[in-house]
Amino acid sequence: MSTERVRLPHEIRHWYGDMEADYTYTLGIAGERFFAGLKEGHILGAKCPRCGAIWVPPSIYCPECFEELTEWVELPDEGTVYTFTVTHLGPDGKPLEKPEVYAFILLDGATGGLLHKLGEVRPEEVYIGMRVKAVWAPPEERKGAITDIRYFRPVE
Amino acid sequence: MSARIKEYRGTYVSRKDLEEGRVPAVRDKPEARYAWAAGVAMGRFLAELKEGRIIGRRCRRCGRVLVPPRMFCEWCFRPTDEWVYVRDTGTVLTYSISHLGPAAERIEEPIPIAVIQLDGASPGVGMLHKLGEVKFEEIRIGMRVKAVWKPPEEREGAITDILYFRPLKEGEGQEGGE
Amino acid sequence: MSALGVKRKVAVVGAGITLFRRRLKETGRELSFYAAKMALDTAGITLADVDAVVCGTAPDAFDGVHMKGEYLLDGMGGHKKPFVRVYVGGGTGVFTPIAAWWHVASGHFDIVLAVAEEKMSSCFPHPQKAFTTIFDPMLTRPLGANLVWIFALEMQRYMHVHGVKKEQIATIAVKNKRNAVDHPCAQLADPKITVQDVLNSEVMVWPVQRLDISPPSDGAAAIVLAAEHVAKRLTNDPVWIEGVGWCLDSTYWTNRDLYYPKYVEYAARMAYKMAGIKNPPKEIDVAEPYDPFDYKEAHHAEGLMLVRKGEYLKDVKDENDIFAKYGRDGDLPICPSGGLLGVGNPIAAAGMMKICEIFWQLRKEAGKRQVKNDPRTGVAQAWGDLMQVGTVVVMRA
Amino acid sequence: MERRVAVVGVGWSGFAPQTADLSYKELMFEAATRAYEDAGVDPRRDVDSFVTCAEDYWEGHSIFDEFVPDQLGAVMKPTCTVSGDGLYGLAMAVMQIQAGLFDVVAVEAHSKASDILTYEGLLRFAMDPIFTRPLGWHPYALAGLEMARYLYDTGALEEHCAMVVAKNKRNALANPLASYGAALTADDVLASKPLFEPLKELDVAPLVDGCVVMVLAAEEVARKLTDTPVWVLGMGWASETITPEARDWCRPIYAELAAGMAYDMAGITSPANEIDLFEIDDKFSYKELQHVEALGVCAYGEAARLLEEGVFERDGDLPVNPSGGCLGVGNLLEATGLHKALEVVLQLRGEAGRRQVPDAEVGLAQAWRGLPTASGAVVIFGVEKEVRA
Repeated sequence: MSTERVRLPHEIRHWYGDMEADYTYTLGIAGERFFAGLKEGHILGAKCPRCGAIWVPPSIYCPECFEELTEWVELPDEGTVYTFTVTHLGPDGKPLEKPEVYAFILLDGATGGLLHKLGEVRPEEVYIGMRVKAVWAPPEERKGAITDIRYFRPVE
Repeated sequence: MSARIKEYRGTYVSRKDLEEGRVPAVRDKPEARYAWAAGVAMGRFLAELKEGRIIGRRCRRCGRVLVPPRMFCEWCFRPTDEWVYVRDTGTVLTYSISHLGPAAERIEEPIPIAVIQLDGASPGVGMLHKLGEVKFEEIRIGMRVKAVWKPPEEREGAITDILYFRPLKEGEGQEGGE
Repeated sequence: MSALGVKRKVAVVGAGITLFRRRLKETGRELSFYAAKMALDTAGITLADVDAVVCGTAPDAFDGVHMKGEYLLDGMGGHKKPFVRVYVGGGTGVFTPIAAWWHVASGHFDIVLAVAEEKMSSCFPHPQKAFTTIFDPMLTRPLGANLVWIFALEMQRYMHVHGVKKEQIATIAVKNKRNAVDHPCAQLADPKITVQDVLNSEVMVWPVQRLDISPPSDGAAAIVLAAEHVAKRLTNDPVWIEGVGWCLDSTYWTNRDLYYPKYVEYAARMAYKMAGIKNPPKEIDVAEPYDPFDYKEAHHAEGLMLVRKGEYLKDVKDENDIFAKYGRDGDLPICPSGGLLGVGNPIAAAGMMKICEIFWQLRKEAGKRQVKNDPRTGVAQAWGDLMQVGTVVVMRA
Repeated sequence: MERRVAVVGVGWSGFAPQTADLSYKELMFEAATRAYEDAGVDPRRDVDSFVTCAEDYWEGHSIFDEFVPDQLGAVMKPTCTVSGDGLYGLAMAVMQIQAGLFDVVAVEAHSKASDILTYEGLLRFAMDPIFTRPLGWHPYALAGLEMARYLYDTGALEEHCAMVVAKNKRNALANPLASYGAALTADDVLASKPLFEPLKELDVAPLVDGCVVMVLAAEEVARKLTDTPVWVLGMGWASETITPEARDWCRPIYAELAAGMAYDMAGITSPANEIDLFEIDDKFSYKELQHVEALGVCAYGEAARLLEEGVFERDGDLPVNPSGGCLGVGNLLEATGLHKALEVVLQLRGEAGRRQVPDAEVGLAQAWRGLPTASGAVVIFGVEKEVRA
């Protein structure tokens, strides 16, 4: 559309740059409580006074009703594999050494659940509906992070 | 209902609270890298800088010479028509003196900067660059300046191939702007 | 503008806001919830009554989340709703209600929630690192530019063309930081600040000094808009959005004369035409022009045609003069909220704060901040991008 | 009665995995020039407002709005950015016209994905920094999870997803704008590398560059500008939370809600009977099946069977993605929806060449914003019968 275009390969020019900066994210009201709970070996959910949903991971509001959530509920660290995937690529798109199983685990009694790895199980043995339980890092190694749960393992 | 609202919410956190871990936080940095295609206009502009020249584009309809060049005229909405070299001398349209670096950190040596209308570009068509070889109190709007280039072998086809603009010396560049 | 003209009236019926602070513990989603919930509560409705949500938030590089609107959406009440984010840089805060307005005025929705948020503290150690990414990567970033550069260049040009003095400009910072003492959310209120304090503050990028600038902040603000028939049911004193305008100038800011924000004038002309305003200084009772820097209040009041070009600070020599002209009991109250200079500058939320302020002023609910001229018509304005965009909303009681 | 709005001009540029010779501005200028020429308008004189659709991190520029007006003819005009898919921009433009503000509005969206060196890094940065990013997962793992649950829930098989890929890549062979057309069988797709099982390499739409510009006009202006206005009959958009744990893993509620809104506006009660062709988001193969059902083309869980029967083929009863879709044309990021709208407009105008769907009078475009979002939009277009000679 312009009167001139670039035709020769050596006339093509790229300019390299980035949008990389350092960030520090406060965990927020719900996050602080949730991760402090993990450090103590508890999975905490937030209960909606209107619809009764128990949200995990928790939030200070019910996304459905927009009620403020102030009631915290401790949930069992057991649940059901709602869905899973056998993952071959790492976060950067490069192949993993060994495939890993990621799952969404519906926690017993909760409206939501946790995304986490499965362990102590071969990928071909995993199925939707499988019962699993959290394997925690030893208390002294916990940091108040999602990795305080190392993975979920089958319970049958 | 400002006057009727009892409580405005938010929990203040000091920088120290954060740095000393009293308020827990997650640290992260994105992987966000790019190789922007410079395209026709900027590709040529950068290539010309490497040669020690500044190039613009002229729109024949409105007659303007645009620096930096673009392949379209934003006033007329049509392709621009021809390449035009402009001179590396010009006039300061506005200036300031930065005591801050790119991350807003304080810097020892303040940097004078200016928007400079290059001779040969249309009136009001300026470009941003640094000033050098000048006392801050001598900088004026309307001051005549000239580019100081990197040595040819150090140029890489970038705006920084011009180190800065310095005041024109007496008798230099008297041909002035168009 | 269309010859058809606008057929459907739209009112603001509720507003909410959080504290503005340099750093807040709440996540952006949580701050959005506080503001949105307060707006709904004051409108006397719940989220179930809301037909659509409009989000306003400025660079993703501040909060540090790509597709930031999607991230914020459930805190803004957007889960399972029509939800959209509009974005015109610093102009976003006043543009968000404009987009919400066309949701209602078009006839598609009756109640729309508009929420604006910014959490600038995530970018640590300082948001300026993220600010540099607003510049052209080939032309400007390599020079080591920080954001203040371009405003310093603009301020210098404004002072040069009109012969305005820094002492005069500093009175604006004084007025707004003193006004902010009465704002319950304010971050940088100072009842005792003087012109001399501003002039003695640290030089950032000459002629800009520390107290000429509004601070980076965390915060959120929200309003509820309703179609006429709904508004009248919800409240006895709706505040009508009677004019909206916006305008974007060229990317190539070094190719323009920076002394006057013509794009603000164009945006104002669009909004005034819609509101039937012919003589802005006579017909407007209270104004909240965008003041991220003190000189910008002057610049924008001129762009809004509240005064003649270059005359905002004419005859203003000291603190008393500026309060006499633009104080809450002055000739034309400007930034009675305390503005960005006093209340804080969580970019999009700061623009929305101005909308909230006009809403409260026109409802006579501004408490200690209430202007004394029995206001009926107010204007809020924001500005952004590379000194490039103006957004204007005219409201009437 | 709302003011009627029509598409009166379309333009495009790029549509290649690499457009290294053009800057994004030059790419936009090219598409805009074509669109204004097609509409017969001068943007400086005739276009009242401009809407562009972009996200900062896709572009590598904060406040990308800064960099859009010049190449669109939008300088000193009402111009704004929508941080969303092009269909959202189109909906905003329609509302601006219906509100009575403007008569003619231009909408732009593009992908300059070839400028991006770290696509995965950007996607990861779109996830919640507190709850989701610390998992350290590739964002597409979420698609693997969703696909697995969808297949479990509906009984559809990986083979069906592979058939979607084969269909769309074959359709793409007849589309000059498609970069990823191929004559492949479903077995070829099944044999491709597993990524996030059951998701495989060929189930994923690869990135592509491209720009689309559309000119919209109010009825009275549209009638003056063109004999072939393509009317916007309905539009809708909706979102679900970014928190994957709180979403429905089986059904794309965002698409169901958006479609419901669009059908209400268009007065459509039986989409399968009233709509002649569908351009549906297929950034992942299973998404096409999921979206077909969400749009009410068939009941939940029925799409796989209809696919087997050939109903969604270009010459089937309900052609889905005759353009080749994202799987055949490429993932255009925020331009996905406008490309789908472009295809529908060309089909309804009878200008789709070898891939023309005969006698198409009503078409639907749908887009999803891609991972990790659950947001999307639907726009329905139609032409008047007598216009199609």
